Amino acid sequence: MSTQINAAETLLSVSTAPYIKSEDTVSKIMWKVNLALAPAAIFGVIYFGVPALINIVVSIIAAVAAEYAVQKIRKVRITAFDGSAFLTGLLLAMCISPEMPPYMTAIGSVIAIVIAKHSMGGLGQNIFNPAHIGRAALMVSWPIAMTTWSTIKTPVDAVTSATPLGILKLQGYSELLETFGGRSELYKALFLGMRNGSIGETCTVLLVLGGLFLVWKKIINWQIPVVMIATVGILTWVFGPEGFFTGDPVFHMMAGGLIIGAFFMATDMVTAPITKKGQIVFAIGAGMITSLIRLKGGYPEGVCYSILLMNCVTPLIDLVIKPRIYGTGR
Amino acid sequence: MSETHDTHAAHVEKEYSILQIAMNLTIACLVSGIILATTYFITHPIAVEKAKMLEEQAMKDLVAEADTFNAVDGQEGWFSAEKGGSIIAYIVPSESKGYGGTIKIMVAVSTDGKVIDYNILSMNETPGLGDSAAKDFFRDRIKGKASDDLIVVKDPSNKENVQALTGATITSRAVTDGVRAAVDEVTEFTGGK
Amino acid sequence: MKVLKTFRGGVHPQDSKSYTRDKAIVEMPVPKKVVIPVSQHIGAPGIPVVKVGDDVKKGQLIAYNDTFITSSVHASTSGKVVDIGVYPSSYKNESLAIVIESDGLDEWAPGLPLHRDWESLDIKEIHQIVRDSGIVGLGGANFPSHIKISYGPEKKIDTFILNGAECEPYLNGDYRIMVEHTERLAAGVKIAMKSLNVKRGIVGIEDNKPEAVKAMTEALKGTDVQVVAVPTKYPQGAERMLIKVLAEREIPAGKRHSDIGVVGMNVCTIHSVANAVISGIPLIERVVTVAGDAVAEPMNVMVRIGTSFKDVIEFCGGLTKTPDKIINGGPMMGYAQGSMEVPVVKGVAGILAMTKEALCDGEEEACIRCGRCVEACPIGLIPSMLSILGERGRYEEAKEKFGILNCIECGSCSYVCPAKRNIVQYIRYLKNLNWEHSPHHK
Amino acid sequence: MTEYLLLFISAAIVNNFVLTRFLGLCIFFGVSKRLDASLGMGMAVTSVITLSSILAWVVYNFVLLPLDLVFLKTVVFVLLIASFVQLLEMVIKKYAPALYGMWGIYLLLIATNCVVLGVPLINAESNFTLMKSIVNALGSGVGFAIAIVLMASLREKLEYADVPKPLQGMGIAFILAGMLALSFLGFSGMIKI
Amino acid sequence: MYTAFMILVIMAVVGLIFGLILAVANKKFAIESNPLIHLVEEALPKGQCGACGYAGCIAYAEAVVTDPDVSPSLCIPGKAVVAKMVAELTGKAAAEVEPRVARIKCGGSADKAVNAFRYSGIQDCVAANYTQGGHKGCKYGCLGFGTCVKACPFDALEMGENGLPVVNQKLCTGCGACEAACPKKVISMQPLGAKVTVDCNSRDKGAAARKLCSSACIACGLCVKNCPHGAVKMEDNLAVVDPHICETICTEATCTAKCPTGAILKLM
Amino acid sequence: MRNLWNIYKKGLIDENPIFVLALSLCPALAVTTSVVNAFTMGLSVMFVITANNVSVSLIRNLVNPKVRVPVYITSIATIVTFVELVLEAFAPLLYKELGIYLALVVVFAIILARAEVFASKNKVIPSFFDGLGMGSGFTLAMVIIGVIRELLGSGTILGHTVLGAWYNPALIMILPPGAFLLIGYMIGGLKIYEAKKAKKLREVDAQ
Ligand SMILES: Cc1cc2nc3c(=O)[nH]c(=O)nc-3n(C[C@H](O)[C@H](O)[C@H](O)COP(=O)(O)O)c2cc1C
Ligand SMILES: Cc1cc2nc3c(=O)[nH]c(=O)nc-3n(C[C@H](O)[C@H](O)[C@H](O)COP(=O)(O)O)c2cc1C
Ligand SMILES: Cc1cc2nc3c(=O)[nH]c(=O)nc-3n(C[C@H](O)[C@H](O)[C@H](O)COP(=O)(O)O)c2cc1C
Ligand SMILES: Cc1cc2nc3c(=O)[nH]c(=O)nc-3n(C[C@H](O)[C@H](O)[C@H](O)CO)c2cc1C
Ligand code: SF4
Ligand code: SF4
Ligand code: SF4
Ligand code: SF4
Ligand code: FES
Repeated sequence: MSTQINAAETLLSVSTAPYIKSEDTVSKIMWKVNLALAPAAIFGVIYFGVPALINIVVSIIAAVAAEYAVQKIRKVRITAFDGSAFLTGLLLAMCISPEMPPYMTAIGSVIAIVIAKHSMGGLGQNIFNPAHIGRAALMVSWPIAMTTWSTIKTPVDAVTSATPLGILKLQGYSELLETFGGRSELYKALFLGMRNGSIGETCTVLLVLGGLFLVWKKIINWQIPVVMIATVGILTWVFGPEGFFTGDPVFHMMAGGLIIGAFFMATDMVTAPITKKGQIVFAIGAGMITSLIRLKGGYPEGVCYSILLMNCVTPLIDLVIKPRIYGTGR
Repeated sequence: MSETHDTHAAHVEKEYSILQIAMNLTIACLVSGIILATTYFITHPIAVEKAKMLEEQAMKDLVAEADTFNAVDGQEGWFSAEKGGSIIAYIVPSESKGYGGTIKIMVAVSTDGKVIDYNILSMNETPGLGDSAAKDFFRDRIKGKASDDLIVVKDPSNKENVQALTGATITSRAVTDGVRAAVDEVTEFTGGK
Repeated sequence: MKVLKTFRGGVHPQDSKSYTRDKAIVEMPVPKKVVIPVSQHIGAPGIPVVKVGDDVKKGQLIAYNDTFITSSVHASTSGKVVDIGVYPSSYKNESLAIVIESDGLDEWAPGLPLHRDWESLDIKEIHQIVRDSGIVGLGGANFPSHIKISYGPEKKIDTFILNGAECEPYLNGDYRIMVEHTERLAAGVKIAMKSLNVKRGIVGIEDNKPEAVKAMTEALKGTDVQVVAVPTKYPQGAERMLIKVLAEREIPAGKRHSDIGVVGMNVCTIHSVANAVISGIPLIERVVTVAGDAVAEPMNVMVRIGTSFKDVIEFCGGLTKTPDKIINGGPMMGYAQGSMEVPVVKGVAGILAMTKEALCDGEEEACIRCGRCVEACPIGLIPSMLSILGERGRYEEAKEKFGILNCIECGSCSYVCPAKRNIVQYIRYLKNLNWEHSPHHK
Repeated sequence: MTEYLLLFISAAIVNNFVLTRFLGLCIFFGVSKRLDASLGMGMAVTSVITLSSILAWVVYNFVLLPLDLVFLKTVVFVLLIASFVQLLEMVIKKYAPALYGMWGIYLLLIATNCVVLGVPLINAESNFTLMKSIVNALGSGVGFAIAIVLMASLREKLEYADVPKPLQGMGIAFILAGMLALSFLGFSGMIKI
Repeated sequence: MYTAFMILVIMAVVGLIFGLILAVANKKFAIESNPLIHLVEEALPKGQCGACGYAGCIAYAEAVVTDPDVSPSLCIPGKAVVAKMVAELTGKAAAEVEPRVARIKCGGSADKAVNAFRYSGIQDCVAANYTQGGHKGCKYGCLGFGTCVKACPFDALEMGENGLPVVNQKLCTGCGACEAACPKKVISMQPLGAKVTVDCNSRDKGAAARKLCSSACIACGLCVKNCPHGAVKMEDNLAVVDPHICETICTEATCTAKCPTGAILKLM
Repeated sequence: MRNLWNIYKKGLIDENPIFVLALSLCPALAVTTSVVNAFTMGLSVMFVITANNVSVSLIRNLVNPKVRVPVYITSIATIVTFVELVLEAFAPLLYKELGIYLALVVVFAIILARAEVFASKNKVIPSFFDGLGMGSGFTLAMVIIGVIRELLGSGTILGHTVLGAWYNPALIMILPPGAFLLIGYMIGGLKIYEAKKAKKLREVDAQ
């Protein structure tokens, strides 16, 4: 082959350096997160049955379809299949009760994509976590549906239709232990996911494994989940029901949506601070608000709101916490 | 702006003394006072009348059989519902803390210590959720119960006690507690007599 | 070996050095025609001192300027000047150039090469030789070297750094000089230190080139010069990073290395300085690493200034595949060329011919704020924000709130960005933007 | 003490003025475009509410209540506050020009605004003591400041986003407020006053 | 009656106090603001285009009211109507505002002009221009990324199908924002009444220009010869029309007839 | 007549106090949970704004410019208190529902703005129509918001079930977040409409 390459179709391409790029792409990242969530989602389907499956599928389809439609209407590039809308749909489904009527789930997904994501400009520009906006909107719209849970058998053969945190809030800690037949039984149930709750939040072990996969793949920083979970642990231990240092941190760290929230939702880079230091502040704040709502609030669980509330502080955090610029005093 | 300006001259600044300016406003206020005073004297009696009528009506709704209602001496806000001269019930105010803040209720308690009915005066519960506590179907769950039965349960088969509103246990409890407190007060009041 | 504190950020692209790491430098034969731009450096262009039709000899001065910030240009071979006109160039798009048709004899100008005992020269003489030899920074900056090398006393310079990091992937020119011309280079280091009147000298070499470290240590034994292996991490070779690691000083924002008493120079530059001072040879050729997956035979070539890219590639066996890009320099900081007719100038350290597959480029997407660029930026900027401001033409904010002027355009941020954002281009765009006439200024 | 603390938190966060009680929206949307302006506005509102609450409390409890002229409170409060703010502006401008530069410029903007009139009216309606009025006013002001500063930081950030054209400006501001309100619902039911 | 009396007393006292405070305030701290500025601003078209040389319409309004040396006819988009209004408001004499319109001096559409290389990166003319001058073979031609379109405050520009911007003469106010934005200086402001325009910006010599673009001005000089009024000149290998001669003296454009490449265009 | 119609008309859409001017927003969100409340509030404001415009226009030449604003405020406050007194006497339940927002009508920027911008410069009749127009625009906006919120949030209109038992009311619509979101998108919708109209107008203008 000669060096004669000036025919029109072989014109050289000119752009600005660098010319080599790392291999990761946005789409690859999104699908990896989906992959990391898959085990816990599958567990949810097995444990809660067909309604859970229907909700997951409906939520994902609604999210992707909504993204496609909005991008068509806005006449921007179609990126509906890059995995991010899929992820929003999946996460939303994993944070709601398996008994949710699917049409409500679909509305939640559409709210997440259309209102929370595309009203602010689409991928990367939203301020609030779309899945959580969807969940919070469903919560205020149909609170009864959102707090109607599956009926499951507890380890002591009692039938319950309440989540552990729900039992704690309305009936107290001793009732909770009684329902599960002791502390270690309770921990085991929480760890393995044999308990009531949202579709994807129950199985602590699978969620943590998925999270570690993301840490290993350098998709998320370990700081956010660790700091957030630790903050909740410490605060719930210190401010226990019978005075200082009487709480049950192990329970609180595994209960509710904390694990999935800390590993998969507080880490949503779009809505979290961009610097590591900022992320730590974010995680501490989210942990504090979660504990506050669990211990003092009107709801049994506060992960969703704590993340949303910290989302609104993110721009301020980013404004204040910046890396030191080389060669400047600060 | 596309407004029509007819008095540009008014904008030309002139010098005024302090007193002149102050008097200008004072006169405006005086005129306002006159208008308001007149209105007040016309509407106030009507308003008082209306308020009283409403109150009567509300009490009438609570205790339908009664023909007269009288304030009870020494118990602020209490009324006795009388039929043919004899007291058949007491209407007492009560309050408790609900989901969104204080809930104020008026409770009609029969002289034998049972709830006849109640009426929510003010509350800040979630519309469509907590605020169903004012609806007939929930009032029916409380009517006729004595103090000991006024306990909220979440078990649909239990008819003895008060079945909670779906999704609004806190409100249900608050209202029930408020009613029970009223019943207890009445029992104490009548028992003490 | 002492453990060095590294700088913040940086990236680890695949170094792709193995293509030519072990290939000795090959002298390329003189081409038929050389096109020598009179502007190959920062500063005033040289003014031609020859006319069309003149006969010139190898090493003869052909363009010169009186001002201080400029550099001389020499004929890189003997022959006839056939044209003086504007030609496309690999530096500054286009430039006035002197075209010499080679006579094939490659005759030296009278008296060249010579041999000088550099130790007997005084500082002023060294400065003059460097200036007359047309030496400019070959590490990428193209800044006239006589200015840097004469900072010495008046700028209170106390440390000289030889920049042997060569952190750009693919490139091996500096490495080959260090292992093949060790003695000359070591002499160059001493010359530079004498010229700068400093006692402390440090040679910084990335620790993926152990042979170079060994050779340089050997050659500089018994001097005040320390040879240090620095961690391999891009952009270790950037002056600011290297000085931070080696001298543990930071260059304050808006200042240059000389303001904190350090002068750093590139291996090839110092090699040329040594050649000029000892042998009187001006800068007429340089090492160019030719590599990339479209090149038949990657190698390190000693190329005469003015040789066209096409000739160089042909010397390396031509192209085996249709390249998507021909890059002047390395893949991180180089410049893709629109044509292969451009000449090699002093600053060309590499010619890479790469196919689409090797480039791993994707369509640009919206920033997902993943923070990888923030982690990667050695300066501590927030590149994602700079790119977003770039999209909207907001220069003022980029300058006031996000310190855009501190950016060294190393490309680490664009490299790591999963959204494939053209961050560096946005930064350049903003820096170039004349605010008043910005289309976004409404 | 706890009572005051709870009142404060309730006013500032749980029942945030702007996000759950809809007061002061005009300035909330009008002045939240820039962060520094919103900070100044937050401070100005807080101090004006607090001071005018004290004044209004005095007038209400020592003039209007004894004379049984409660219905005049709207007229009297609004004039009182307007004149007071005017005076405050004058004084600050004259004696603390630095302070004036920071937030004095916002004073006149809020002289006749519903948040500043609303708090004294609520205090009067709830029959708060002087101390409670002050705490309630401070809490409301701080809550307003939090909301407007957050809002401004979000709006500044969205200046760099591809918000669809029709939603740019006011539209997206309302949508942001909606999501802020949604987030603040997390605090609902936390403190029951 | 007592109540009625008290109402009046309270109202009177409140009014008096407020009145006094205000009166004192006004005496001591009167701030003079010139209402004229507001009126002038209202009269301006509010394109915020900066054609007047000020940072937006308000700035110009302020300047024209406060500074007697500032001409009332600087607002180009406003044309003579606005200039007259501003002049009336400020009591200054309005100079003639010549109606101008933007013209694109490049005919090198995608099918006519040759590319030197492919460009990828920021889709913006300024950005492309400093990446080796952009992808076009002709270094003077329009790059077609529509930076001018974005710059137009009046929505008067659109990107045509052939990769060249098109001016909507109905909407163009002649403000010149596009001219300033274009890195290739392909756009120029010309009088509305000109009869012809040169549709090329290339200063390359004839042969070179022809190689790069089939609609380039090749500096053959036929148009110069064919203009009876001497309105066309050859400058730096490019035909240049004197717009004033063309607008005022010329009755029938003859210069365009012989152009071999169609680089000089007759306007309606 | 045409002129008066134009004065009246502009308040409806082009200068709609809520959607376009973004003034007096608090009641637009606070009392629009039901159509009745929204409508009553709208009417009250319409009355106040019209009455005040007339009153201001009447006294505009008597008022000292230095105390223009306070006098207008007094006038507004008087009218509002009048409305309060009347409502309290004749519709006590509604009065309670509107709560504090009725008193807050005093400080609605739109009322003072109309007094300043229009009534203080115009004769009584145009001022009357201006107030009526602005008030109608306000009422219109309130009722539209009220209809949507009540319909979606409770499934009813004016208290009558419209959407039937199958509809599961979305509480968000009668809670603060829904109100904000709804108005946000309504403003967006209006902008699309305005932009289309404006472009057409300018093209016609140029010809
Ligand atoms: C990531 C995540 C976040 C959640 N956040 C909340 C929350 O903020 N508030 C809430 O009530 N439930 C939240 N949930 C659901 C709870 O974990 C749990 O299912 C629910 O609170 C059970 O409590 P219940 O008894 O309401 O009545 C969340 C679930 C997940 C997976
Ligand atoms: C928007 C919203 C409003 C609520 N309002 C009330 C309420 O007014 N009263 C109440 O008791 N619970 C309310 N709740 C529900 C409480 O959080 C809590 O879950 C509930 O009282 C538990 O009752 P359950 O056991 O019947 O589900 C509300 C929840 C949401 C999401
Ligand atoms: C990102 C970046 C990477 C660089 N890498 C190297 C390098 O690897 N080797 C080098 O000699 N110069 C490198 N330089 C250039 C140096 O900063 C510096 O300009 C040069 O060493 C000065 O020597 P010179 O004047 O002899 O060229 C780099 C510059 C930048 C901004
Ligand atoms: C680690 C990680 C976490 C994510 N978490 C969420 C999430 O909690 N909710 C969501 O809607 N999208 C999430 N996404 C997807 C994506 O960031 C989201 O759709 C954007 O917020 C939309 O702009 C996540 C993505 C990654 C990579
Ligand atoms: S190019 Fe600039 S912003 Fe990007 S990493 Fe390098 S120094 Fe930082
Ligand atoms: S690396 Fe790219 S996607 Fe990530 S924050 Fe930086 S610019 Fe955004
Ligand atoms: S086309 Fe150019 S001159 Fe005409 S209005 Fe637009 S920017 Fe101004
Ligand atoms: S005229 Fe200029 S700005 Fe417009 S598209 Fe062409 S090159 Fe770009
Ligand atoms: S109506 Fe404007 S602030 Fe409330």
